[in-house]
Amino acid sequence: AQALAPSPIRGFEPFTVADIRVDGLQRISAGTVYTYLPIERGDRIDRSRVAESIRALFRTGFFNDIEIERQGDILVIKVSERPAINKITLVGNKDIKSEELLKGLKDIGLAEGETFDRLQLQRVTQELVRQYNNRGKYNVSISPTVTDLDRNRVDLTIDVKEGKAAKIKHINIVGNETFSDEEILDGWESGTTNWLSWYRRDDQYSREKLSGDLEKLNSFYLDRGYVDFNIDSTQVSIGPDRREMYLTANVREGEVYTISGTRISGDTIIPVEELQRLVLIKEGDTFSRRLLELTRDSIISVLANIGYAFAEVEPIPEIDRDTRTVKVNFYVQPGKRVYVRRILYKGNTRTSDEVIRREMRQFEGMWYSQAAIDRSKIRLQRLGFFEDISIETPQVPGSADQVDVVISMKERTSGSFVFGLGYSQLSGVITSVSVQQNNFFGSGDRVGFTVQNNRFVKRFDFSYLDPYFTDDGISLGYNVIYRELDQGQANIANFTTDNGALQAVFGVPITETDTVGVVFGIDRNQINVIPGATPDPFIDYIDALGRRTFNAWRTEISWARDSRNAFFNPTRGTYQRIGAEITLPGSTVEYYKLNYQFAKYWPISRSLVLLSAAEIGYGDSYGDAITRSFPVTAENPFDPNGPRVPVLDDNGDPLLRVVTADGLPFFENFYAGGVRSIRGFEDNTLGPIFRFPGSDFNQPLGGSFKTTGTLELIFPTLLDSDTTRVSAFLDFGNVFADTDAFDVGEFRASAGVALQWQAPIGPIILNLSTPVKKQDGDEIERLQFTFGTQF
Amino acid sequence: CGIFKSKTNRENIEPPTELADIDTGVDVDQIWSESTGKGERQLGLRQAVALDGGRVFAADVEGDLTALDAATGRELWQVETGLRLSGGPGVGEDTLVVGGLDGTVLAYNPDSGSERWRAQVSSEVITRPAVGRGLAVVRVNDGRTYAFSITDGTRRWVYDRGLPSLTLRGNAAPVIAGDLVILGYDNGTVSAVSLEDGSQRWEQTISEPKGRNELDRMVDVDGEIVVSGSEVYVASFNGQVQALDLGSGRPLWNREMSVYAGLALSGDKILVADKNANVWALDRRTGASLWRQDGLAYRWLTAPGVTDRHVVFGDLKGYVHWLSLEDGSLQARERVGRKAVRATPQTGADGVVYVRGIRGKLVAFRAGS
Amino acid sequence: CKWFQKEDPLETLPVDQMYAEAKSALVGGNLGRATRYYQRLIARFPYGPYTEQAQLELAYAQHRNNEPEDALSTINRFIRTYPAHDKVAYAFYLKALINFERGNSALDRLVGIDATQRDQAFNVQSFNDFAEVIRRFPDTRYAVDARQRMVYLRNRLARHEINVAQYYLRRKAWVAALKRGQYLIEVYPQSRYQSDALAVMAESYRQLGQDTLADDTVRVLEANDPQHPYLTGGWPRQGGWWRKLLPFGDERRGS
Amino acid sequence: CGVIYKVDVYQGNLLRATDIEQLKTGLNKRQVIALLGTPSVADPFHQSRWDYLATVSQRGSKTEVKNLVLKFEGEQLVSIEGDYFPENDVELVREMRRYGNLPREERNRRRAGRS
Repeated sequence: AQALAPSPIRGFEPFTVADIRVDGLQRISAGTVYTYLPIERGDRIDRSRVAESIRALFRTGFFNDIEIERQGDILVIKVSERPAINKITLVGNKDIKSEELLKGLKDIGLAEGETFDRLQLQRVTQELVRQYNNRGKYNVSISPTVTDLDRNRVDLTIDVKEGKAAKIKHINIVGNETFSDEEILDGWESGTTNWLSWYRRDDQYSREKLSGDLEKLNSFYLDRGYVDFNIDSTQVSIGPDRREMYLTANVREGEVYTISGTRISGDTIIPVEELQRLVLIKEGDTFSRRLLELTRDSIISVLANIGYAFAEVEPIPEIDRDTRTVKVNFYVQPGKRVYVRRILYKGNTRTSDEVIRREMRQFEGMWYSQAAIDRSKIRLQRLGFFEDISIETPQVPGSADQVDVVISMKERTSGSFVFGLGYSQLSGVITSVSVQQNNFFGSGDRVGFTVQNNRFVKRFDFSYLDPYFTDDGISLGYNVIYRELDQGQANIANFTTDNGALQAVFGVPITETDTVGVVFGIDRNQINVIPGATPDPFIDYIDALGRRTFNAWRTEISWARDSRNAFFNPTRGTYQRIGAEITLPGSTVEYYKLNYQFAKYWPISRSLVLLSAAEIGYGDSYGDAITRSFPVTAENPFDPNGPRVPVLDDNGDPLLRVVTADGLPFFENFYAGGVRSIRGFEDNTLGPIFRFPGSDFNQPLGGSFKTTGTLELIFPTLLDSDTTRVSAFLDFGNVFADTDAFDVGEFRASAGVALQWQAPIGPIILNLSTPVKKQDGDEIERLQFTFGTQF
Repeated sequence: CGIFKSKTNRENIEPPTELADIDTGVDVDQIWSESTGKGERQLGLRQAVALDGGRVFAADVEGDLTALDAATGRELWQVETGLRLSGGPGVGEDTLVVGGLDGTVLAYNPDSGSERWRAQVSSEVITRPAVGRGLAVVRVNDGRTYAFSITDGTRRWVYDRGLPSLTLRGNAAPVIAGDLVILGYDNGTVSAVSLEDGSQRWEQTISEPKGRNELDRMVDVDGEIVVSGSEVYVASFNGQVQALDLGSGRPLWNREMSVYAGLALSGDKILVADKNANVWALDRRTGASLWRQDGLAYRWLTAPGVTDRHVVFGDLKGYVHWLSLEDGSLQARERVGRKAVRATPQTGADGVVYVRGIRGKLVAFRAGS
Repeated sequence: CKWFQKEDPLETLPVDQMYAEAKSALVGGNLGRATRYYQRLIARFPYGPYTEQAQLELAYAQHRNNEPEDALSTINRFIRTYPAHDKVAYAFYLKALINFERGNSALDRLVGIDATQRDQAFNVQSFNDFAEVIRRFPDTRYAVDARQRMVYLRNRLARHEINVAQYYLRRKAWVAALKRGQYLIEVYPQSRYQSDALAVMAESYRQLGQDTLADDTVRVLEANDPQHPYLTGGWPRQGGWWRKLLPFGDERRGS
Repeated sequence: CGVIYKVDVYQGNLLRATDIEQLKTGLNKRQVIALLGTPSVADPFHQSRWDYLATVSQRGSKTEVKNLVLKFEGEQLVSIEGDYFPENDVELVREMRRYGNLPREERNRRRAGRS
């Protein structure tokens, strides 16, 4: 039949659809249109159903234009598809990186291959302008250009001209009589251009920064007793060229108020006296909102520690304007006692559930305890397996007194893996394989093995420790060690040691933070001294004993208390360890070594932590000294290559060389200096020196008494990553032959800066220092670094 | 090929037009030049000097208040107030009034420099107070306007208007006309207030905020307002230049233009520089443009100072420009310093023009015929 | 500066050759190259039969190339753009498979890691995706495989519950262990660890001295699983202490 | 040996004497929950029995168990038996002080869960 001219749908009466035809399709298949079209064959449709269909098809976002017509009983849908985006290029954006921008565009639906919608482009442009304005760049101009291509495609280029951020030229506090502008503006994030602005960018205006600062202004006064303090108004204005910002805050200080008394009311669960002790403000003190809040927090904590997770404490001030005093009533609303239903972990794709659960102090089915949860968070942080840990306690739907505890964590490589090439000050180029894993395949076990040989070390180590051999945390492990070490290359005196050791390691927790450690091991140590190269005292020691191999079976008892709050960058807590190592009777040489380590982290502010640390080591023998004597012989002048002739002293007796072996054996001596001890001095070179007459080659002897210490200012927020630590340090101390030789005057000291980075391959340490107190002859080393595991 | 692109303009704003040299101009001689304290520096105050009875009065943010002889520039007296003076000074009825950044208002005897009284307002004062009929009217940055008796500084009335969250830096100086005070506000309105009791007589919106973000919606009336006869001439940012009837506030004519520094009247011409520093002369009765000078485009000009034959502007690099009143042609150019001139050039007796840079250097010029 | 950019085949090949190039790279295992070719094909030829097939195969290539996030976003775009495509059933199935792999990677099984000890989020997601496959395409071969995988996933999730329950048993946190057992019975009915859950509950009640509850639970266990080792006192089976001294010692064997 | 540190294990409900006094037969289930909170043990095979059970094991000591058993007929509480640990919140506060609390800002979104 002759095709009927399609009549526009607007002015016609409803009809039954015999068939549906779609014209103008390119990319989208007819099937797709049918899926989204709310009309099927055989439907009776009228104008409203048609309008509804057009809306439905528009919502798919595929089409620019949709027309619906009627041809006899056939419904004709005419569409023109939106073009697809072929390529998106960004030009000129510096402050916001391209990936971030492209991701933002992708979220809005503008990505290569997607359909292109001009309306979206407008929305994107405004969004980008808003983002740049928020960064204080008010002169930004964003110009998108769309170039049409064949096959209904478009290329999209977004040209960004960022301009410069508006600089704050003037911050004025009006109405502050008691405190000067400088005092008030001290802690602010916004500031006028100053010499540090290139780094802190504090002169770049942003609305969030300002609102944060105004809050600081409020607490500045409320923390100093100005109860009636009020910010009447603030004005923010900008120069006509949009490059200077001017901030004015008009305040009314009001009077200083003092506390006339405090009261605790409401249902306090525990007797009021118990809570009274927590109140930090007492009668006569100047009012301080900070102390009020600290009091409120500590009362809430006490209640939240015993199940009252939703406890609220409202400090209600009763202000007496005439006497300018405030009576504070802490109104306690404990809410219900809450129980923990389930504890769930998110993000542990490698670490096993039990390794985390065993650190928890909060149990399922137990009343909610904020202290237990906080303690669990610290214990998880001390494992060193996770970068950041966040804990949420969502309420269980349908139950007023049950919550779940959801801990999400971001795993990090915990340990180190050095393969092949390694370099360290100490041992030169290392060809080695060394794996040290603190979370071996997520099992929480510590496994380490090292196979290595180079110029002066032949070494094979295997160590294994299961920190939770029992569920209560008794740890059990063992080490197998074989080493051939040429001490001379390690800046120590010229002698070589070959030793093999087998050790069993136990650890028993005795309190929440204290652990007793026991190591039990047997080892064999062969010392090779080279006459003429090895210092005389060592040769005398060996001669006195008359043997070179030392067998020993030894044990070390140690007690450690560790309350630090993180594994890599602790900002709070102390660490103390005292260990006594003793070779048991029957060993070739019977001696003991005591070692005390101490480190305390003082949190000074959010961006500054002071570390004070010290280490004291002392060793001595406990068996009786062994002395031997040897006749001194000399060359027979008459028969040079014949037998040597004894030398006589002046009253005719044969001259004897008497040597005794006493005190700590030299191969167990302490040493000082180097990257892990007193920085700025070459490894192991401090302490008593031996020098052959006539040679200027110093051979450090080490000593049996070691005292070193350090003061270090750490800047945790300078590089905002959990795995790096920047600090300025002052190291001091020295090693002495024995306790009587101890003399503070002999201490060496050096100051400098250090960078520690926990890289995937292992700890990298770099420090730059200058000696503060040295004596000539010390081996100075301004730049020190190691990467890979320290040997 | 990105590397070959010329160094894009990092500021992303139009660079100031290069100054062509002037061939047929008029010569200007510098009568005297003095340094009056540290000036307004970069606080966006547009702090001009005040002229009264052959004397020039200048205040600065270091706290110095100085009076000089207008003819010779010799210092008559100087007071070190120790307060950051930012608004004015304004002189009238034998009283000098100046406002500070700390919300203090001070009144002095202009002859001797002795302090008469002192008062406190609620925010910083960054524009010239006006004096009339025994009252000193002080506009304050938080939108309030105070009136004090010039004899003893007692407060007579306060007029208050709300402000948008982001405004253009600067406030319009109050203008006293008869028994009315004309005030320009940051929300694009001009109000007339009774000088006697501060009650509002009328209020007229000059321009409506339009645009999507805070910046495009700024419509401040911050520039100089001119009242002459029964007409009030006003200009607003992102808005228009408008003439209003003094008595009723009824608009007479308006011209679409974005202005930040305000306008001036000379004879039958209204002189104004728009945001892009194109200078216009408009017929005061109809607003029709008489001539236009865009040789100083994008040089961030001050409000115009007028003499009988010239219009005088300061610009962002410290230059001072004389334009012919007749046709706007560039007549002369001098330089006050390396830093910007932001204060409006003031015209004294016999055509002497007093221009002050933001570093405090004050120079008196007289242009030849 | 167009002159020094050599003719890049990615930009000039016609669509059929692009598809052939990509397909051979996919089959040949060169997944990076396949992904690049598929992506440029889709961008350069936004419609036509090749494009739909390319988008499906791109998702598969990205999945095999161990880029689960990209694979998921590609497959989601395919489903949104071609909801009525004849291969959309496979698309839903592939979507579920991607998350399934993330939850149980072959490497874990090779090294003997008990994946049920780790984060179960991907397993839950995969379980829901397979359920979607069954709901939408009940009578396809994908639904058959989906059902089996869901059984496997339910057992994995149940095994996770039992692991935790047994841990709390060892720590004498009887209420916690008991509650984990109850949760398993309610949320994962007919899983292989149902009787273990009953054993946990019975043991907890016993330890809590609630003999009536313990006896009733044992009676239910006897009805469901008479040979369960708990009934004969051999449960939970404790591995030898020495096994904990070996690096992979304490990973429990068995899927 | 006793020196090994063992973590305290608390389980189940802590009940308060003031609430127990108001407990009487005849209350419906909703009233009991409002008074004592959710029972720690609600056995799926004993729908009509709620156990307000509590256990305490301090430093590895033998676990002490106390259980308040409530029986219902339909919605009505019919029997109350057993006992419960007397309130010792002060002692619990001292126990928990051993773990210590994190300063508020370090604790991150602790209260995010409150509906």
